[in-house]
Amino acid sequence: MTKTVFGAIALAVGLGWTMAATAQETVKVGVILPYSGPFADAANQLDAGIKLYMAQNGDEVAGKTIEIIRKDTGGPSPDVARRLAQELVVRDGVDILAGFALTPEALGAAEISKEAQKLMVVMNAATSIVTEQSPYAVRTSVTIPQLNYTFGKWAFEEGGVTQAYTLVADYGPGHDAESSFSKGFTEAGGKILGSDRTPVANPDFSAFVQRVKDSNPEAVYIFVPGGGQPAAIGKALVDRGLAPPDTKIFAQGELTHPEALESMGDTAKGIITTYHYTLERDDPLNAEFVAAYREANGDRAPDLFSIGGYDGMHLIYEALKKTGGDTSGDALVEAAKGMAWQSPRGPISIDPETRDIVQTVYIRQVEEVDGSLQNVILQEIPEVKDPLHGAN
Amino acid sequence: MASGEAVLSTRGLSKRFGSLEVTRDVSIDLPRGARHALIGPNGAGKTTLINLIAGDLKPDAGHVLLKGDDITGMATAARVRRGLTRTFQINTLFPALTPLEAVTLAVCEREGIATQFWRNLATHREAIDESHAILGQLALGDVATRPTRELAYGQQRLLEMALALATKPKVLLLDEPAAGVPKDESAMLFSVVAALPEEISVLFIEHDMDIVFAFASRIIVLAGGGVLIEDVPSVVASDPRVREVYLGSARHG
Amino acid sequence: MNANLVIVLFDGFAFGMLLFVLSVGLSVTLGLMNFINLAHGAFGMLGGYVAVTAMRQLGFPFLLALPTAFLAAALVSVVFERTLFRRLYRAGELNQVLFTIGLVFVSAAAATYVFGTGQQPIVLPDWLRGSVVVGELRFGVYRIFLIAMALAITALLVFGLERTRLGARIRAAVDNQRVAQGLGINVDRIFAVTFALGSGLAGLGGALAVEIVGLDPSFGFHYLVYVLIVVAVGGLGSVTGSFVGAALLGIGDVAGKYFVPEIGSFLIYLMLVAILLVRPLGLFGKR
Amino acid sequence: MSNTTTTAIDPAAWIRRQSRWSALEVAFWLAALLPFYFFPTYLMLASQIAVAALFAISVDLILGYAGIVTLGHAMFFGIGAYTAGLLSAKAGWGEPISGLLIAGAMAGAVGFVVSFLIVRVQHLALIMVTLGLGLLTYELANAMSWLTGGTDGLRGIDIWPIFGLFRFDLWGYTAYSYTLAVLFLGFLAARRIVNSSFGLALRGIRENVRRMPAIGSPYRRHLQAIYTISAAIAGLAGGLLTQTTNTVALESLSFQRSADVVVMLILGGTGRLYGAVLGALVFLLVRDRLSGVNPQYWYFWIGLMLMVVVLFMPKGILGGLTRLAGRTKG
Repeated sequence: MTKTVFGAIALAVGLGWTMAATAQETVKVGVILPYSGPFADAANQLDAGIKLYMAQNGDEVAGKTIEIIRKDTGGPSPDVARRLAQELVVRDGVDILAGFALTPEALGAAEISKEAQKLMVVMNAATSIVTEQSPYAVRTSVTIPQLNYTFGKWAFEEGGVTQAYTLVADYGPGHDAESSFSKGFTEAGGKILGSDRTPVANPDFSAFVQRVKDSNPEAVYIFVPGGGQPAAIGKALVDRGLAPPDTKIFAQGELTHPEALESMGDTAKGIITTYHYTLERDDPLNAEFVAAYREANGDRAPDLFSIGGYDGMHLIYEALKKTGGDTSGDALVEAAKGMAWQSPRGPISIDPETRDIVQTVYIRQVEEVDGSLQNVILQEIPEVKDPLHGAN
Repeated sequence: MASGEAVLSTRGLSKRFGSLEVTRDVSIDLPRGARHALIGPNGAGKTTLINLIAGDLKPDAGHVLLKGDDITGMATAARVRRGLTRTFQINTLFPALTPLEAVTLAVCEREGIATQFWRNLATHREAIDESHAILGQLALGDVATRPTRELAYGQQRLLEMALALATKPKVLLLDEPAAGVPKDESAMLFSVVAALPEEISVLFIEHDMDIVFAFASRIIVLAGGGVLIEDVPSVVASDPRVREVYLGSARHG
Repeated sequence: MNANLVIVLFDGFAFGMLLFVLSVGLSVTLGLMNFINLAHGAFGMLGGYVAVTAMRQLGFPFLLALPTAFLAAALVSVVFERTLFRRLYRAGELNQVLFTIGLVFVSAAAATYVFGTGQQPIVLPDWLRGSVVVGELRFGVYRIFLIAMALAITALLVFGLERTRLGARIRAAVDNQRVAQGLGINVDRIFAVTFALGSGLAGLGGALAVEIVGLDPSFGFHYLVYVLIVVAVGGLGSVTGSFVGAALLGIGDVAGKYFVPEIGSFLIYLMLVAILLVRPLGLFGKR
Repeated sequence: MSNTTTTAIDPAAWIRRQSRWSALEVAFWLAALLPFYFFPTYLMLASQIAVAALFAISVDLILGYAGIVTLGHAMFFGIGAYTAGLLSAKAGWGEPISGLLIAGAMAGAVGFVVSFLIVRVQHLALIMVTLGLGLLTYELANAMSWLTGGTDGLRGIDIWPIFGLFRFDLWGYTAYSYTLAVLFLGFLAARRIVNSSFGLALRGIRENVRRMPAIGSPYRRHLQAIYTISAAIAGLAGGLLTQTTNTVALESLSFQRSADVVVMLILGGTGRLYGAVLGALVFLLVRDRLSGVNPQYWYFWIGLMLMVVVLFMPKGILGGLTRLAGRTKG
C-alpha cells in the first residue's frame, strides 16, 4: 500500500519538476571517472589531459564558461556511474557527460545520456558497442578492434609471421583484443596456434608463458591492462627466451609504456606494438603537447588516457563553437559528427555514421634511441575505422 | 545392581589423551532416582567421565547406555533431548542474555519451537511462564530480567542448574555445582538438588565431603581414571583404599 | 614434459616464496598476538615505496634497499603499535578489522598523494636479471634469489623463535601475559618488538614483490587477499605452516594455470576452501 | 508450579517490551520519506543507500546475531543481482516484483547449499571459507561471460513498470519508493526474526556456542537456517540494485562489496539492525559528500572516520549514540 502511495506522489512531483534551472552563462561538463580504486591511475591521467586542454585554451567558449564537475566511481561500478550520471543531470544540471575510462561504466551511463538527451563524450572506454548505446555518445579515444584487427593483418602481411599464439587478460577488452587480432591475422592467411586467457588480477605469468613456449610459435600476441602487468609479463617472456628476434612479441601499446620500458630494460628491445598514440612521434604539435604535459604533471609522460581526455575536451570546445553555445544534446552531437582535426596523436575525425573515432594506427617497435628505449614507428596506417560497427 | 533398573549405564568406557589414560574401563550404573556422588582426587578423570557421558568427548572404547539404548555415537544435543543433561564446573552461560531469556531459550529448544522465526517470542507464553517458574524455584525471580553477566557468582551457579532443569532431564550430571561458592551458599545449592523430583537421577561431582555424605545415596570413587570403589557412603568412608588415594594429594573435607 | 614439470614447479615455488615473505609477518602478529591487522599489506606497500625511493632518489643499491625497506616498515609500525594498535588488543576482532581497514584507506590515499597513482618500476642490478640456462631449462635469476631469501628468512625465524632468549620471551608473553609479567618479562616491549618484526617482514616482502607484481597505491588492498589465504592455510602463528602453505599455493596456482588454464583462476580459492574444510586450523595450526 | 516467586513482574510482558516499537523508530522511518519532498535530486542515492542498508541487514543477521563473520556475502548479493538481470535480459521477463522474489529465492537456495560448509568451520577458517567461496563465485561469473557479460556487465536489462503503472523514472521517484518499501519489509521480517524464539537461539549461539548443545539445541541447523535467510535477503538487495539501475556487472560479486558491507555494519554497530541501516547511511552519504568535494582523496577521510569511530565509539555509531543518550539522561 505504501508503495502505491509513494509511487503516485512520486510521479506527480516528478512530472511537475522541470530541468531548466541551470544558469545560462556556464556550460557544465560532468566528468565521471574511477578516481579512486584500482583504476585511479587511468582517471588521473585522463583528468590531466582535460586540465591541460583547459589550461591551454582557457575556460571560455562561445561566450560561455566551462565548468567541470568531477565524480568518482571508485572502480568498475556501472551502477554508481549510472547514478552519478543521473545526479549530474538532475541535481547539477550538467549539459555534457564526459570521462568514462571503463566500458561497464560507460554502458551504465549511456542510458542516462539517451534518456536525458545529453552529449556523452567517451574519452577512453574502448569496447565497440559503447557508442551504439546512446545516440548522443561520441568517442575520442580508440576502440580495441580498430587497433588490433589492423595489427593482425599487418602482422601477417608486413610482419612476416605466419603463425602466432595469443595471450590476453580474461576480461572484456582482452576478449575483444584476442578476437580482433585473430580475425585480422587469420583473414590475411595466418594461423593461430593457441590462445590463453590470464586472470585480470594475475600476479604471476610464468605458467602461461610456459604454455606459449611449449607450442613454439613464431610470434606471441599479448594484451594485458596497463599498470603493473606489462612489465611483469614482458620479463616473464624474456626470462624464458621468448624474445625477439627468435620469437616476435606483438602487443597493444600498454605493454611498452615508459614505466614498463624502464622496468624491462634492454629485454624490451624488438617488441612490436600497435597504438593510436606514440609519445615519441616526431611532430611539432605532439612535442608541444608532451612538453606542456610533463611540465604540468611533475615530468610524468602523457599516455592514451591523457590524449583521450585532451581530444575529448577539444571536441567539446569545437562543438560548442559550432553551435554558438547551444548545449542541447541534438545540436552538439550534430556538430560533433564529421568533425576532423589535428591532434597531438595525428589527424583524427569523428565518423558521422557511427560517432566513433577515425584515426591513424601506428605500428611501433622498441628500439634504443640516444641511449634510451623508445617506441619507434615502423608504419602508419591512416584513417582506420572500427571494423565492428555495422558488422553485427 | 541389576542393570535392568539402571537409567544410565556405562560399559568399559575408556579415553586417552596421547599417552595419558584419563578414563580406564569405567562401568557404572545409575538407577532411577539415584543421588550418586562422583569423587576422587584432582586428575582422577571426573570431569572427563562427565564429558564422555554427556557426549562432549568421544570415548576410545566402551559404550554409554541411556534407558538401555546405546547412545555412544549420539551428539550432545540429541542426548539432552532424550533426557541426559549436564551442568558445567566453570560457568558456561550466555553473558548478555537475561536469566529469563536464557531459560526460556532452553525451554523452547526442548519443546522444538526454537525454530519458529515467524512468531514473536512473547507469544510463547507457556514457555516464558515455565521458565519464570523455574527461576522462582531457584530464587532467581528477582534477577530474572538482568543480564547474566551482572549476576552475583552464586546466582550464576544457580542459573547453570536452572538451564539444565529447563531441559526436563531424566538424568542430571552436575559437575561441581557449588564450585567456588562459599560453604553456606553451597548448602543452599544442594538443597535445590535434594528437592528435585524423585524420578530424576543425579550424578554429581563434589569435593566437600560433608555435602557428599549429606546428599549422596551412593558414592563412586575414581582414581587414575578407573573406578576404585562404588558403594554406600558408610562403606566408602571406612575403605582404606579411599584414604590412601586421598593422602598425598590435597585433603578435602 | 618432465622438463616442463621441473620449470613449473620451480616457478610455482618461487611465486609461493614471494607470498610467504609477504605474509609470514601477519602469521606472526595474528598468531602470536591475536591482533587482526588487515593493514599488513599497507606495510608491504610502504616497504615497496621505500625501496623504490631509496634506489631512485638516494642511489641505494638493491641489496641495501631491502634492509632499508625492512627497517622503515618496522619503525613506522612500532609508532603505530605504541600509539594506536595497543589500544585495540582488547577491543574485539571486529573493531580491529574496522580500524585496520581504515588504515589501509588512509595509507592508500597517502601513497597517492606522495607518489601519484602511477606504477613505480624498480630497476634491478644486472646480476639479478635474466636467467640461468641448465640444459634446456631456463631458471629466472630473480626467482632463484627470491627462493634463497625466503629460505634464509624461514631459517632465521624458526631459529629465532625457538632457540633464542627473545623467542622464548615472545612465546612466554603470548602463552600467558600475566605469568610472563610475573617472570619479569616486559610484555609491552615484547609485543612492540614482535609487531615490528612482523611489519618489517611485510616491508621486505613488499620490496621484493615490486619486481614481480608492480607497485601502486592499491597494493595494500590488492595483496591482502593472498596474504590472508596463506596465513589461513598455513595455520596461525606457524612459520613452517606459512612456508608450506605458501609453497603449496604457489605451486598449485602455477601448475593449475599451466595444466588446466580454464580453471586457473579458481584453483587457489578451491584449494583454500578444501584445505580449510578438512583442516579448519590450517595445515600447521595449533589453536 | 511454584509459589516461591515473590516478584511482581509479568515475564511475558517484559519479553514483549523488548520488541516494542519506540517513538524514535517511527520517527526514523518517517524521516526516510523526507527525500521525496526535500531532496528530490538525491533519490537515486537514497535508493542505493536503501539497497546497501538491506544488504547490511542481511549480514547483521548472521554476523551481529549469530556470530558468523563473513567476507564473502557479495556472493549472494551478486547472485540476486544476476538472477534479476538475467530474467530480463535472457528470458525477457522484466516484471519487477516476481523477478525480485525469484532473485531472493535463488540466492537463498545457494545459501542453503553453502550453509552445509559454513557450519563446519569457525573463526579465521570461517572468514576465509566465506571469502574463498565469494571469490570463486566471482571467477565463475567471469568465466561464464557468455551468460553474465563478464566485466563489461550484462546488457539488455529492461525492467517493466511496477504493477504495470510506475515506470522507473530518471529522477528515481519510483526507484526509491520501490527500494524503500522492500527495505522496510525486509527490516520488518528481520525484526520479527530477531525477536522470535529463533532469534533468541541465535543470540544464544553468539553468546556461548558451547552451551547450546547442553540445552539440547541443534544449533548447527539454526545456523543453516539463518544463513539461508540472510542469503535470500542479500539476494533481494542485489536484485533491487539491478532492477533500479538496469545494470549488473561482476563488481556486484566482488570482494570489495563484501568488505564494504562489513565495514558499514561495524561502523553502524552490529547486532541491532538499526546499526546496519545507519552504517549504510553514514558510509554512503559521507562517501558521496567527500568524493564530490575531493574525488581523488576522499577515502583518506573515510579511513580516518573508521579509525576515529573505533577509538571513540567501540560499539559503532549506534552504540556511541546510545551511550551519549544515556549520559545526557542520567
